[in-house]
Amino acid sequence: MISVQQQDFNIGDEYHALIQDAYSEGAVVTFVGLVRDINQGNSVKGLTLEHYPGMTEKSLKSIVQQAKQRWPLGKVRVIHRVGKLKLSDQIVFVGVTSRHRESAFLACQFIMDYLKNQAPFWKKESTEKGESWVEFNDKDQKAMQRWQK
Amino acid sequence: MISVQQQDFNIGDEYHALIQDAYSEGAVVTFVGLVRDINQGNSVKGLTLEHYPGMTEKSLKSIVQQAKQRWPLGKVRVIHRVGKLKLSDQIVFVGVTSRHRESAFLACQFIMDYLKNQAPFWKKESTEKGESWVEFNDKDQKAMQRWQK
Amino acid sequence: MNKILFFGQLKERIGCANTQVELEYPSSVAEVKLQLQQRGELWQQLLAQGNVLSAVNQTMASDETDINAGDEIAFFPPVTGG
Amino acid sequence: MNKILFFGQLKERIGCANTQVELEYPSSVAEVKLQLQQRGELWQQLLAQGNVLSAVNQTMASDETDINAGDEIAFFPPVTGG
Repeated sequence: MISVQQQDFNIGDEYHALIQDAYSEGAVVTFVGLVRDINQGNSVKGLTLEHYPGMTEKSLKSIVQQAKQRWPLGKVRVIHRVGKLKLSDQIVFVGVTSRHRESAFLACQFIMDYLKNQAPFWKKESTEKGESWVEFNDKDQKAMQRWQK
Repeated sequence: MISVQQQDFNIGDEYHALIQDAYSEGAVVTFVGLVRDINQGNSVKGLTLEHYPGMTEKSLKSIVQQAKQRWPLGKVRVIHRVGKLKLSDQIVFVGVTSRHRESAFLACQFIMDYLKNQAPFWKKESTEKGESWVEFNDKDQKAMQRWQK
Repeated sequence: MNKILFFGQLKERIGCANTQVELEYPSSVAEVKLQLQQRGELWQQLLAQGNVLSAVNQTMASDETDINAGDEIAFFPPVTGG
Repeated sequence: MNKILFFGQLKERIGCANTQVELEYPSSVAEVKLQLQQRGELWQQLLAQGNVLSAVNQTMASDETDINAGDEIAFFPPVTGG
Protein backbone atom coordinates (compact mmCIF):
# COMPACT_ATOMS: atom_id res chain seq x y z
CA MET A 1 0.00 0.00 0.00
CA ILE A 2 1.29 3.43 -0.95
CA SER A 3 0.47 6.81 0.58
CA VAL A 4 1.65 10.29 -0.33
CA GLN A 5 0.37 12.60 2.39
CA GLN A 6 0.92 15.76 4.40
CA GLN A 7 0.12 14.21 7.77
CA ASP A 8 2.59 12.38 9.96
CA PHE A 9 2.60 8.59 10.37
CA ASN A 10 3.01 6.30 13.38
CA ILE A 11 5.60 3.52 13.17
CA GLY A 12 3.86 1.35 15.77
CA ASP A 13 0.61 1.39 13.79
CA GLU A 14 2.34 0.74 10.48
CA TYR A 15 4.35 -2.12 11.94
CA HIS A 16 1.24 -3.75 13.40
CA ALA A 17 -0.59 -3.52 10.08
CA LEU A 18 2.41 -5.16 8.37
CA ILE A 19 2.56 -8.14 10.71
CA GLN A 20 -1.18 -8.72 10.98
CA ASP A 21 -2.00 -12.25 9.78
CA ALA A 22 1.61 -12.68 8.67
CA TYR A 23 2.04 -16.22 9.94
CA SER A 24 4.51 -17.19 7.23
CA GLU A 25 6.61 -14.03 7.18
CA GLY A 26 9.34 -14.24 9.79
CA ALA A 27 11.18 -11.03 8.90
CA VAL A 28 10.11 -7.39 9.03
CA VAL A 29 12.46 -4.61 7.92
CA THR A 30 11.49 -0.96 8.18
CA PHE A 31 13.22 2.22 7.09
CA VAL A 32 12.37 5.72 8.28
CA GLY A 33 13.97 8.87 6.88
CA LEU A 34 14.01 11.96 9.11
CA VAL A 35 14.81 15.64 8.52
CA ARG A 36 18.49 15.97 9.51
CA ASP A 37 20.04 19.07 11.04
CA ILE A 38 22.92 19.15 8.56
CA ASN A 39 22.64 18.38 4.85
CA GLN A 40 25.35 18.98 2.26
CA GLY A 41 27.11 21.22 4.77
CA ASN A 42 24.20 23.50 5.58
CA SER A 43 22.45 23.81 8.90
CA VAL A 44 18.84 22.87 8.22
CA LYS A 45 15.84 24.30 10.07
CA GLY A 46 13.17 22.60 8.03
CA LEU A 47 12.14 21.77 4.52
CA THR A 48 9.31 21.85 2.02
CA LEU A 49 8.61 18.78 -0.05
CA GLU A 50 7.14 19.42 -3.47
CA HIS A 51 5.81 16.55 -5.55
CA TYR A 52 4.14 15.70 -8.84
CA PRO A 53 0.72 14.47 -7.69
CA GLY A 54 -0.33 11.27 -9.38
CA MET A 55 3.12 10.48 -10.72
CA THR A 56 4.48 9.99 -7.18
CA GLU A 57 1.94 7.22 -6.47
CA LYS A 58 2.44 5.70 -9.92
CA SER A 59 6.22 5.62 -9.64
CA LEU A 60 6.17 4.22 -6.07
CA LYS A 61 3.71 1.52 -7.16
CA SER A 62 5.99 0.53 -10.02
CA ILE A 63 9.03 0.41 -7.69
CA VAL A 64 7.15 -1.83 -5.24
CA GLN A 65 6.06 -4.11 -8.09
CA GLN A 66 9.66 -4.46 -9.26
CA ALA A 67 10.72 -5.37 -5.71
CA LYS A 68 7.97 -8.00 -5.51
CA GLN A 69 9.19 -9.54 -8.77
CA ARG A 70 12.71 -9.81 -7.40
CA TRP A 71 12.04 -11.17 -3.91
CA PRO A 72 9.34 -13.28 -2.24
CA LEU A 73 7.69 -10.55 -0.19
CA GLY A 74 4.66 -10.55 2.08
CA LYS A 75 3.39 -7.01 2.62
CA VAL A 76 5.00 -3.77 1.51
CA ARG A 77 4.07 -0.33 2.83
CA VAL A 78 5.42 2.99 1.56
CA ILE A 79 4.51 6.40 2.99
CA HIS A 80 6.04 9.65 1.76
CA ARG A 81 5.14 12.99 3.23
CA VAL A 82 4.83 16.26 1.30
CA GLY A 83 4.53 19.89 2.34
CA LYS A 84 6.29 21.69 5.17
CA LEU A 85 8.41 19.62 7.57
CA LYS A 86 10.60 20.69 10.47
CA LEU A 87 13.81 19.36 11.99
CA SER A 88 13.52 15.69 13.09
CA ASP A 89 10.17 15.21 11.34
CA GLN A 90 9.53 11.90 9.66
CA ILE A 91 9.73 12.08 5.85
CA VAL A 92 9.45 8.56 4.52
CA PHE A 93 8.52 5.06 5.72
CA VAL A 94 9.24 1.80 3.91
CA GLY A 95 8.19 -1.45 5.60
CA VAL A 96 8.63 -4.91 4.10
CA THR A 97 7.80 -8.40 5.37
CA SER A 98 9.26 -11.60 3.98
CA ARG A 99 9.81 -15.22 4.85
CA HIS A 100 13.55 -14.60 5.14
CA ARG A 101 15.51 -11.65 6.45
CA GLU A 102 17.77 -11.32 3.42
CA SER A 103 14.83 -10.68 1.06
CA ALA A 104 13.30 -8.21 3.49
CA PHE A 105 16.55 -6.23 3.84
CA LEU A 106 17.28 -6.22 0.11
CA ALA A 107 13.75 -5.25 -0.90
CA CYS A 108 13.63 -2.38 1.61
CA GLN A 109 16.98 -1.03 0.37
CA PHE A 110 15.96 -1.49 -3.26
CA ILE A 111 12.75 0.48 -2.73
CA MET A 112 14.61 3.33 -1.01
CA ASP A 113 17.34 3.44 -3.68
CA TYR A 114 14.79 3.59 -6.50
CA LEU A 115 12.59 6.07 -4.65
CA LYS A 116 15.59 8.39 -4.28
CA ASN A 117 16.19 8.30 -8.05
CA GLN A 118 12.77 7.95 -9.63
CA ALA A 119 9.96 9.19 -7.40
CA PRO A 120 9.14 12.82 -8.28
CA PHE A 121 9.70 14.62 -4.97
CA TRP A 122 11.85 17.73 -4.56
CA LYS A 123 13.20 19.08 -1.29
CA LYS A 124 13.65 22.76 -0.61
CA GLU A 125 15.61 23.33 2.58
CA SER A 126 15.33 26.30 4.82
CA THR A 127 18.74 27.09 6.29
CA GLU A 128 20.23 30.08 8.07
CA LYS A 129 21.17 31.46 4.64
CA GLY A 130 17.60 31.22 3.36
CA GLU A 131 15.81 28.68 1.21
CA SER A 132 17.53 26.49 -1.33
CA TRP A 133 16.69 23.46 -3.41
CA VAL A 134 18.52 20.30 -2.43
CA GLU A 135 20.94 19.09 -5.10
CA PHE A 136 20.70 15.52 -6.37
CA ASN A 137 23.41 13.37 -4.82
CA ASP A 138 25.48 11.16 -7.17
CA LYS A 139 25.78 8.61 -4.34
CA ASP A 140 22.07 7.94 -4.78
CA GLN A 141 22.52 7.21 -8.45
CA LYS A 142 25.33 4.75 -7.70
CA ALA A 143 23.13 3.13 -5.04
CA MET A 144 20.48 2.46 -7.67
CA GLN A 145 22.87 1.32 -10.35
CA ARG A 146 24.18 -1.55 -8.24
CA TRP A 147 20.77 -3.24 -8.61
CA GLN A 148 21.01 -3.06 -12.39
CA LYS A 149 24.15 -5.18 -12.75
CA MET B 1 21.60 -0.97 24.49
CA ILE B 2 21.15 -4.72 24.70
CA SER B 3 18.38 -6.71 26.39
CA VAL B 4 17.87 -10.45 26.69
CA GLN B 5 14.44 -10.94 28.20
CA GLN B 6 11.35 -13.12 28.45
CA GLN B 7 8.85 -10.30 28.04
CA ASP B 8 7.63 -8.94 24.74
CA PHE B 9 8.74 -5.59 23.33
CA ASN B 10 6.91 -2.73 21.62
CA ILE B 11 8.27 -1.49 18.29
CA GLY B 12 6.70 1.94 18.65
CA ASP B 13 8.42 2.51 22.01
CA GLU B 14 11.75 1.20 20.77
CA TYR B 15 11.59 3.36 17.65
CA HIS B 16 10.82 6.48 19.68
CA ALA B 17 13.74 5.82 22.02
CA LEU B 18 16.02 5.43 18.98
CA ILE B 19 15.06 8.74 17.37
CA GLN B 20 14.95 10.79 20.56
CA ASP B 21 17.41 13.70 20.26
CA ALA B 22 18.68 12.23 16.99
CA TYR B 23 18.93 15.51 15.12
CA SER B 24 21.86 14.39 12.99
CA GLU B 25 20.71 10.85 12.18
CA GLY B 26 18.47 10.88 9.14
CA ALA B 27 18.07 7.12 8.76
CA VAL B 28 16.48 4.52 11.02
CA VAL B 29 16.46 0.85 10.04
CA THR B 30 14.76 -1.78 12.17
CA PHE B 31 14.54 -5.53 11.89
CA VAL B 32 12.04 -7.75 13.71
CA GLY B 33 12.12 -11.54 13.61
CA LEU B 34 8.86 -13.38 14.28
CA VAL B 35 7.96 -17.03 14.94
CA ARG B 36 7.00 -18.42 11.51
CA ASP B 37 4.39 -21.13 10.90
CA ILE B 38 6.71 -23.19 8.71
CA ASN B 39 10.41 -23.73 9.36
CA GLN B 40 12.62 -26.22 7.55
CA GLY B 41 9.48 -27.94 6.24
CA ASN B 42 7.78 -28.44 9.61
CA SER B 43 4.55 -26.86 10.74
CA VAL B 44 5.46 -24.84 13.84
CA LYS B 45 3.09 -24.21 16.77
CA GLY B 46 5.59 -22.45 19.00
CA LEU B 47 9.12 -22.59 20.26
CA THR B 48 11.31 -22.43 23.33
CA LEU B 49 14.41 -20.28 23.25
CA GLU B 50 17.26 -21.47 25.44
CA HIS B 51 20.29 -19.25 25.98
CA TYR B 52 23.59 -19.04 27.80
CA PRO B 53 22.94 -16.24 30.32
CA GLY B 54 25.75 -13.72 30.46
CA MET B 55 27.36 -14.87 27.22
CA THR B 56 24.33 -13.75 25.19
CA GLU B 57 24.72 -10.17 26.43
CA LYS B 58 28.49 -10.29 26.02
CA SER B 59 28.36 -11.59 22.46
CA LEU B 60 25.64 -9.13 21.40
CA LYS B 61 27.66 -6.28 22.89
CA SER B 62 30.72 -7.34 20.95
CA ILE B 63 28.71 -7.60 17.71
CA VAL B 64 27.31 -4.09 18.22
CA GLN B 65 30.81 -2.75 18.91
CA GLN B 66 32.10 -4.29 15.69
CA ALA B 67 29.24 -2.67 13.77
CA LYS B 68 30.03 0.71 15.34
CA GLN B 69 33.65 0.37 14.25
CA ARG B 70 32.60 -0.29 10.66
CA TRP B 71 29.90 2.36 10.18
CA PRO B 72 29.14 5.81 11.63
CA LEU B 73 26.13 4.88 13.74
CA GLY B 74 23.99 6.87 16.14
CA LYS B 75 22.05 4.57 18.46
CA VAL B 76 21.83 0.79 18.32
CA ARG B 77 19.22 -1.28 20.15
CA VAL B 78 19.12 -5.08 20.32
CA ILE B 79 16.43 -7.10 22.12
CA HIS B 80 16.32 -10.90 22.08
CA ARG B 81 13.61 -12.87 23.81
CA VAL B 82 14.09 -16.19 25.59
CA GLY B 83 11.68 -18.78 26.98
CA LYS B 84 8.42 -19.98 25.48
CA LEU B 85 7.08 -18.23 22.38
CA LYS B 86 4.06 -18.96 20.25
CA LEU B 87 3.27 -18.57 16.57
CA SER B 88 3.70 -14.95 15.34
CA ASP B 89 5.40 -13.85 18.57
CA GLN B 90 8.26 -11.37 18.27
CA ILE B 91 11.69 -12.96 18.81
CA VAL B 92 14.30 -10.33 18.08
CA PHE B 93 14.56 -6.59 17.46
CA VAL B 94 17.53 -4.74 15.98
CA GLY B 95 17.25 -0.99 15.49
CA VAL B 96 19.99 1.27 14.13
CA THR B 97 20.19 4.99 13.43
CA SER B 98 22.76 6.62 11.20
CA ARG B 99 23.41 9.78 9.24
CA HIS B 100 22.98 7.87 5.98
CA ARG B 101 20.66 5.07 4.99
CA GLU B 102 23.37 2.83 3.58
CA SER B 103 25.21 2.61 6.92
CA ALA B 104 21.97 1.97 8.78
CA PHE B 105 20.94 -0.86 6.42
CA LEU B 106 24.39 -2.48 6.42
CA ALA B 107 24.84 -2.28 10.19
CA CYS B 108 21.39 -3.75 10.88
CA GLN B 109 22.07 -6.66 8.50
CA PHE B 110 25.57 -7.17 9.90
CA ILE B 111 24.22 -7.38 13.46
CA MET B 112 21.56 -9.92 12.46
CA ASP B 113 24.03 -12.03 10.46
CA TYR B 114 26.50 -12.16 13.35
CA LEU B 115 23.77 -12.73 15.92
CA LYS B 116 22.58 -15.75 13.91
CA ASN B 117 26.09 -17.24 13.98
CA GLN B 118 27.58 -16.15 17.28
CA ALA B 119 24.98 -15.32 19.90
CA PRO B 120 24.33 -18.37 22.11
CA PHE B 121 20.60 -18.94 21.65
CA TRP B 122 19.04 -22.29 20.69
CA LYS B 123 15.53 -22.79 19.37
CA LYS B 124 13.47 -25.86 20.11
CA GLU B 125 10.36 -25.96 17.97
CA SER B 126 7.13 -27.59 18.87
CA THR B 127 5.54 -29.06 15.76
CA GLU B 128 2.77 -31.59 15.13
CA LYS B 129 5.40 -34.33 15.35
CA GLY B 130 6.57 -33.19 18.78
CA GLU B 131 9.50 -31.08 19.91
CA SER B 132 12.75 -30.80 17.99
CA TRP B 133 15.82 -28.64 18.06
CA VAL B 134 16.23 -26.31 15.09
CA GLU B 135 19.21 -27.19 12.91
CA PHE B 136 21.79 -24.53 12.08
CA ASN B 137 21.30 -23.21 8.56
CA ASP B 138 24.38 -22.98 6.30
CA LYS B 139 22.80 -19.95 4.64
CA ASP B 140 23.38 -18.08 7.89
CA GLN B 141 27.06 -18.95 7.86
CA LYS B 142 27.40 -17.70 4.28
CA ALA B 143 25.54 -14.53 5.26
CA MET B 144 28.17 -13.84 7.94
CA GLN B 145 31.14 -14.77 5.79
CA ARG B 146 30.37 -12.11 3.19
CA TRP B 147 31.28 -9.45 5.80
CA GLN B 148 34.70 -11.04 6.29
CA LYS B 149 35.94 -10.62 2.73
CA MET C 1 -2.94 20.22 -27.58
CA ASN C 2 -0.72 18.96 -24.76
CA LYS C 3 -0.46 20.03 -21.15
CA ILE C 4 3.08 20.75 -19.96
CA LEU C 5 4.00 20.78 -16.25
CA PHE C 6 7.15 22.05 -14.53
CA PHE C 7 8.37 21.17 -11.04
CA GLY C 8 10.99 22.08 -8.47
CA GLN C 9 13.78 24.48 -9.21
CA LEU C 10 12.95 24.39 -12.93
CA LYS C 11 9.40 25.62 -12.28
CA GLU C 12 10.73 28.38 -10.04
CA ARG C 13 13.43 29.61 -12.41
CA ILE C 14 11.27 29.39 -15.52
CA GLY C 15 8.50 31.16 -13.58
CA CYS C 16 5.80 28.80 -14.86
CA ALA C 17 4.03 25.80 -13.31
CA ASN C 18 2.10 24.69 -16.39
CA THR C 19 1.51 25.64 -19.98
CA GLN C 20 0.26 24.16 -23.24
CA VAL C 21 1.77 23.41 -26.65
CA GLU C 22 0.33 22.61 -30.07
CA LEU C 23 2.17 19.74 -31.78
CA GLU C 24 2.05 17.73 -34.97
CA TYR C 25 1.66 14.06 -34.03
CA PRO C 26 3.46 11.80 -33.62
CA SER C 27 5.77 14.15 -31.81
CA SER C 28 8.52 13.51 -29.23
CA VAL C 29 9.81 14.90 -25.96
CA ALA C 30 12.75 16.39 -27.90
CA GLU C 31 10.36 18.32 -30.17
CA VAL C 32 8.38 19.61 -27.19
CA LYS C 33 11.61 20.85 -25.66
CA LEU C 34 12.62 22.58 -28.89
CA GLN C 35 9.25 24.28 -29.18
CA LEU C 36 9.39 25.47 -25.56
CA GLN C 37 12.94 26.75 -26.04
CA GLN C 38 11.62 29.19 -28.66
CA ARG C 39 9.83 31.06 -25.86
CA GLY C 40 12.93 33.05 -24.94
CA GLU C 41 16.48 32.93 -23.69
CA LEU C 42 15.59 31.72 -20.18
CA TRP C 43 13.50 28.80 -21.48
CA GLN C 44 16.20 27.95 -24.00
CA GLN C 45 18.91 27.95 -21.38
CA LEU C 46 17.01 26.05 -18.68
CA LEU C 47 15.58 23.34 -20.94
CA ALA C 48 18.97 22.77 -22.59
CA GLN C 49 20.44 21.66 -19.26
CA GLY C 50 21.62 18.06 -19.43
CA ASN C 51 20.03 17.13 -16.13
CA VAL C 52 16.46 18.12 -17.00
CA LEU C 53 14.27 15.02 -16.60
CA SER C 54 10.99 14.43 -18.40
CA ALA C 55 7.87 12.34 -17.85
CA VAL C 56 5.09 11.47 -20.26
CA ASN C 57 1.75 10.54 -18.73
CA GLN C 58 3.43 10.38 -15.30
CA THR C 59 6.08 7.88 -16.35
CA MET C 60 9.78 8.73 -16.69
CA ALA C 61 10.60 9.47 -20.33
CA SER C 62 13.56 10.34 -22.55
CA ASP C 63 14.02 12.74 -25.48
CA GLU C 64 12.98 9.93 -27.86
CA THR C 65 9.67 9.18 -26.13
CA ASP C 66 6.68 9.57 -28.48
CA ILE C 67 4.03 12.19 -27.78
CA ASN C 68 0.45 11.87 -28.96
CA ALA C 69 -2.70 13.95 -28.54
CA GLY C 70 -3.66 14.45 -24.90
CA ASP C 71 -0.40 13.18 -23.45
CA GLU C 72 0.66 15.00 -20.28
CA ILE C 73 4.31 16.04 -20.39
CA ALA C 74 6.39 17.17 -17.42
CA PHE C 75 9.89 18.61 -17.05
CA PHE C 76 11.78 18.70 -13.76
CA PRO C 77 15.23 18.60 -12.14
CA PRO C 78 16.68 15.35 -10.67
CA VAL C 79 14.44 14.18 -7.84
CA THR C 80 15.47 14.61 -4.20
CA GLY C 81 12.82 12.87 -2.09
CA GLY C 82 13.26 10.18 0.53
CA MET D 1 38.80 -26.74 39.21
CA ASN D 2 36.77 -25.53 36.24
CA LYS D 3 33.06 -25.27 35.74
CA ILE D 4 31.77 -26.83 32.51
CA LEU D 5 28.39 -25.93 31.02
CA PHE D 6 26.38 -27.62 28.28
CA PHE D 7 23.55 -26.13 26.23
CA GLY D 8 20.87 -27.03 23.71
CA GLN D 9 20.67 -30.44 22.12
CA LEU D 10 24.11 -31.35 23.50
CA LYS D 11 22.93 -30.77 27.08
CA GLU D 12 19.83 -32.83 26.44
CA ARG D 13 21.58 -35.77 24.82
CA ILE D 14 24.46 -35.82 27.26
CA GLY D 15 21.94 -35.55 30.09
CA CYS D 16 23.97 -32.94 31.96
CA ALA D 17 23.68 -29.15 32.25
CA ASN D 18 26.91 -28.53 34.16
CA THR D 19 29.79 -30.38 35.69
CA GLN D 20 33.35 -29.79 36.90
CA VAL D 21 36.81 -30.92 35.85
CA GLU D 22 40.23 -30.91 37.50
CA LEU D 23 42.97 -29.80 35.12
CA GLU D 24 46.72 -29.22 35.08
CA TYR D 25 47.30 -25.60 33.99
CA PRO D 26 47.85 -24.26 31.46
CA SER D 27 45.32 -26.51 29.83
CA SER D 28 43.29 -26.15 26.62
CA VAL D 29 39.77 -26.68 25.34
CA ALA D 30 41.03 -29.78 23.50
CA GLU D 31 42.32 -31.27 26.78
CA VAL D 32 39.03 -30.55 28.52
CA LYS D 33 37.18 -32.32 25.73
CA LEU D 34 39.50 -35.34 25.99
CA GLN D 35 38.99 -35.56 29.73
CA LEU D 36 35.20 -35.34 29.39
CA GLN D 37 35.23 -37.99 26.67
CA GLN D 38 36.61 -40.47 29.22
CA ARG D 39 33.28 -40.36 31.03
CA GLY D 40 31.72 -42.92 28.70
CA GLU D 41 30.73 -43.76 25.18
CA LEU D 42 27.95 -41.16 24.94
CA TRP D 43 30.25 -38.34 26.07
CA GLN D 44 32.96 -39.56 23.71
CA GLN D 45 30.62 -39.69 20.76
CA LEU D 46 28.84 -36.38 21.36
CA LEU D 47 31.95 -34.30 22.12
CA ALA D 48 33.79 -35.75 19.10
CA GLN D 49 31.20 -34.21 16.75
CA GLY D 50 32.80 -31.68 14.42
CA ASN D 51 30.10 -29.10 14.99
CA VAL D 52 30.43 -28.82 18.79
CA LEU D 53 31.24 -25.19 19.63
CA SER D 54 33.04 -24.03 22.74
CA ALA D 55 33.27 -20.84 24.77
CA VAL D 56 35.79 -19.88 27.44
CA ASN D 57 34.65 -17.23 29.90
CA GLN D 58 31.63 -16.55 27.72
CA THR D 59 33.64 -15.84 24.58
CA MET D 60 33.70 -18.13 21.54
CA ALA D 61 36.78 -20.37 21.70
CA SER D 62 38.56 -23.04 19.66
CA ASP D 63 40.31 -26.31 20.60
CA GLU D 64 43.56 -24.35 20.99
CA THR D 65 42.19 -21.80 23.47
CA ASP D 66 44.11 -21.80 26.78
CA ILE D 67 42.36 -22.72 30.02
CA ASN D 68 43.48 -21.45 33.39
CA ALA D 69 42.20 -21.84 36.94
CA GLY D 70 38.65 -20.61 37.36
CA ASP D 71 37.90 -20.29 33.66
CA GLU D 72 34.29 -21.12 32.77
CA ILE D 73 34.07 -23.50 29.81
CA ALA D 74 30.94 -24.22 27.78
CA PHE D 75 30.12 -26.66 24.98
CA PHE D 76 27.10 -26.33 22.71
CA PRO D 77 25.74 -27.03 19.22
CA PRO D 78 25.71 -24.34 16.50
CA VAL D 79 23.51 -21.46 17.64
CA THR D 80 20.04 -20.93 16.20
CA GLY D 81 18.74 -17.68 17.67
CA GLY D 82 17.42 -14.63 15.87
